Amino acid sequence: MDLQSIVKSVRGAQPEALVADAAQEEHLELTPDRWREVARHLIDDADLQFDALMCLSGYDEGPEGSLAVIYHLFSMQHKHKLEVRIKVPRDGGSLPSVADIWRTADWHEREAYDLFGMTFEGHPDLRRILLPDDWEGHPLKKDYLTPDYYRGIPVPKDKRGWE
Amino acid sequence: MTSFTDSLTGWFNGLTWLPDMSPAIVAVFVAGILALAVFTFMSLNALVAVYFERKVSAFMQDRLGPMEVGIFGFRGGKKFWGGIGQTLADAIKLLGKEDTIPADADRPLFILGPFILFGAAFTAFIGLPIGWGMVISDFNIGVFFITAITSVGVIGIILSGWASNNKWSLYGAMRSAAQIISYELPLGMSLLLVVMVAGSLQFSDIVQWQEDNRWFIIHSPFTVVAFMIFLVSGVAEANRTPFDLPEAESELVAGYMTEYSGFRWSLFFLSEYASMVIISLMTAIVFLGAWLSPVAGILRMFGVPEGWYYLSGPLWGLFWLMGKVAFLIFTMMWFRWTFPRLRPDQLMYTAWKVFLPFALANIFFVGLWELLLA
Amino acid sequence: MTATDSKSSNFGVVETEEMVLNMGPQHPSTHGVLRLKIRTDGEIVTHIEPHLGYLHRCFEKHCENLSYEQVIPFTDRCDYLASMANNHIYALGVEQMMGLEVPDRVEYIRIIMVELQRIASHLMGVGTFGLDVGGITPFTYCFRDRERVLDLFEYTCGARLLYNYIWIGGLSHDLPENFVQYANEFLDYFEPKIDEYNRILTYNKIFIERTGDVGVLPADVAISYGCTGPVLRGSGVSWDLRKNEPYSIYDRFEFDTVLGTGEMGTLGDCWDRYFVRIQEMRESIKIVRQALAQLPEGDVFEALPKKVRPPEGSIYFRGESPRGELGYFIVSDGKNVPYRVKMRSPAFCNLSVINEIGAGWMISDIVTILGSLDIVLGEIDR
Amino acid sequence: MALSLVHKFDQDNVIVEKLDNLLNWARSNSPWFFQFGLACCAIEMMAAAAPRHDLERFGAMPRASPRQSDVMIVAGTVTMKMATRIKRLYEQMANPKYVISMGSCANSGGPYWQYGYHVLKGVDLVVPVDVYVPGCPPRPEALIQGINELQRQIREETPLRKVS
Repeated sequence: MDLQSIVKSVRGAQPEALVADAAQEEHLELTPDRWREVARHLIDDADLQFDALMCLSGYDEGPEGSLAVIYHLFSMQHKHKLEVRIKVPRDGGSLPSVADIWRTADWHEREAYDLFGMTFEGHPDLRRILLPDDWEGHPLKKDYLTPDYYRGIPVPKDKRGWE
Repeated sequence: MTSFTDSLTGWFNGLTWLPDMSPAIVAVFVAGILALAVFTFMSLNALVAVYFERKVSAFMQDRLGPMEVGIFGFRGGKKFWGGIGQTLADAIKLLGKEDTIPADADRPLFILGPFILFGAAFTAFIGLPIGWGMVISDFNIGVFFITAITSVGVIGIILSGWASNNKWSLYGAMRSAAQIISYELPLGMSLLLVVMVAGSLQFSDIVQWQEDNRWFIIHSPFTVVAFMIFLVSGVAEANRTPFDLPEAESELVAGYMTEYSGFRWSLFFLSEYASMVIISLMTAIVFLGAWLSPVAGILRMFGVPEGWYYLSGPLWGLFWLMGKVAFLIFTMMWFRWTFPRLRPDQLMYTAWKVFLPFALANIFFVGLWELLLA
Repeated sequence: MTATDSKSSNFGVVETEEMVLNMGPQHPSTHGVLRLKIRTDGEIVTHIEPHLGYLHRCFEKHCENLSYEQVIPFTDRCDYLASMANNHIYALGVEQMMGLEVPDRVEYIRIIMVELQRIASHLMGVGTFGLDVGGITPFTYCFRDRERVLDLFEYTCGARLLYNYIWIGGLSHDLPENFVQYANEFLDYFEPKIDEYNRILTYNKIFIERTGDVGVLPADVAISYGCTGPVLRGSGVSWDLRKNEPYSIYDRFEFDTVLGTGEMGTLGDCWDRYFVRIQEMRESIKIVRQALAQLPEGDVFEALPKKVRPPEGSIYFRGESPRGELGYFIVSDGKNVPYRVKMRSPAFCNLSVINEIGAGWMISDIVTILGSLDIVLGEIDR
Repeated sequence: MALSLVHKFDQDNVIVEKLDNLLNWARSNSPWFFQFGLACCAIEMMAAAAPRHDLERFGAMPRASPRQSDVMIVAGTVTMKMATRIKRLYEQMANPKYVISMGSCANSGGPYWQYGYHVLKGVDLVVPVDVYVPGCPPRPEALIQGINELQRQIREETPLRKVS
């Protein structure tokens, strides 16, 4: 199935979920609040059947822009792909979790939260996954500043004050 | 049968230049000398066996093993003897290492544990003969004594596992308790069959029976099975792979000895290799004709008269016995470097549902065999 | 445990408690610095909670600060057992963004290297799996033969483990002389060795007891968790990106997708996953033989671009690394530095299934299951 | 005036010298290393213990428990999350203990020194290091040389005498 018919199908099921008419672009852009319903439709619809979530990436548009989450979906039956983008506000942005729909999303959402700081509502266990629990900040944000010390251990390469 | 104790006591009493001593003092002297001898034997055994094991494993794994460490400047070259001083260096290093006792450990038990294990292995050597008259004490319940005393070691393992206050150690200890107690049964049952046929619990009588008749391993088809059950259970008793669950390195880090270092840990090591020797000695004595020469056995089968048996005699006996023991120890090492490890439940299954029924059936059938054929 | 318990509890009823066990980050069989928080009831494991991040080396941060070519050494270090595959897929992704065509010889050399790397990686997986179930000798045998593969790599590019060999638009070196001959010699040497592994490990009775029927992963669970590679194929799903979605020149070679059969137990058990790796080594040998035979002449440096500046846009490119689907999501803003690179690592998804298939088994089995997933921590934590 | 026997022991003495030599010989020839890998270098460490390079030739044997090992080979990148654990593992080892820092990452942060916000810039910030082995990753031969260098250092120790 090509992108246009997928867009048509999603529009039919969830008319207000699409941000813009994405038929000309390479991906589907959705609003955060209808995402779970769209996800259900994507996996349950017999013509779509996106049963594999290949990749879930966090994305930062820059210090002025917003954060985004990008889903790469794939259907093992129909062998078609889809890229879904959902933008969330930079501070305190949140979007619904799809960890129960695609189990792959469980750890990937934790990772996106860890590195970018957007929260996933309804995630069973949203904690930092890679960094320690007491780490400050979300390092893949474009305006992240590396801390000088972590638990008394110097972090940057700056050797002043080491001796 | 005479024993080391008797001969030594006689020798002491025969020394005319010594003042008269009460028998108690003589006994203490004799016991001291023998204990020292056993300890020396155990240490030497560990030194040699560990080196042997490292070389055997290296040979099986396409490696060289220890090559660079020699004694007195002798390195052994590129031959099998390369790195001959390796285990000595290890032993001295272990003696010089710090003995750590974790802060949360149960101190008295933590210290006691390895000594109990060591003591059990140590005491077992009292009853094991290595030739005619070459035994510290020839009990009339020798077989029973050995089986009893070797399972005392498990108390040491449990104590040290528990006292370490470490979860891995605890798992190791619990596994070992279950394992050693379970394998005690098939081990004992296989021995029982020999005891039944020979009609005695005394090692010298069992060997005498084998000399008069034939080795137990070729006595009947059932004794072959019993031999196998005994050997495998023995490997399990000695905590060797594929039954090395108590210390299972890839699962439990180092099992019950995780928290031990230095000298205390080397006691564990000594005991492990001593128990290998004990099991091999038992197997050789009970099933493989102890110090009897295989050559003599074969010659007798063809009716060659006694005068022709050149390879028998006390020293040859020692040679044959040690040869058999060395072969059995090599077999255990062969197991270790070939097989993966069993799972605890599979281990229990093997003991209770395979070995025990077979061992029990064996006793019955050997009884029948004796009744019908003998 | 305490004195008050004995008052309230009935005599004759044994009270048990669950115990929390920390496996790792330093443990002989967590394949690195993984930490598993295991809740156990006796020997039975009731819940496993992996804690990651002990090897988080900020790969994605580095990508945002380094130019496209400079990222390649860092992809090496992500999956350090399959560096060639990581180089290859990243390079292919960037080439596709730039619309770059590479000469045939480069394609063939890349395939040869990647498949040799697959052999090396699976050897490591098989060997350490043997170590996990308690057999030390298979491990040394695998390492003995792995050294031979590394010799070939070293002969080609001078590195043993991290190669930085496959570059965007080409290679760092052409093949040295006599490489084809040496590679063929290696394959002739190696093919019978697989039977040796089978004798010492695969068909060992204890090994089958330990791995057959253990940690069964059903196909639908595997897909839902995003498991790929030998883990998914061990569950009987015919899914191999080299076959199903051919990239590079994989469509020119004859090879089979190896599937788990449930020969020694249930479909999708540890034995199946293990055996898929053994069989895949044979398939890789087939591919390398064909590629060596068809290897064309040519200049491998002719397509190397002067500047790597992909046009604005994004791409998600995926390929089959020895551990499964390795994907790179690359976003370019037209500069010579990627705006964002996300690595979808196969082991990350494969590991996430551990609680699903590990709960209810014994501690010994957790080690086995973890070994059968064949994880690399560098790739999980990035 | 002749020195008393007690005085003799205060100075460099033949007996102490010989015992020192014996201990040093034993310690240097049995560097049991801690079976503990972090990253890429751990693979080369395993390769060093595997058939072709065979560390066991020098008496080095892997041990899984820190209590029984003498040498900790820090093989790979040390992250912030791991640094505290490494310190604890080092403290769990029994004296005498040595540390070999293997590879650029453990030496100084390696390729991650500039942008690695989560990478410790050298393991010597948390534990004292005896031998540094350079390389990314070092070849097994380099690790063997590192162990030989450590053996040389151990042979120059004077464990039985007071440090003046």
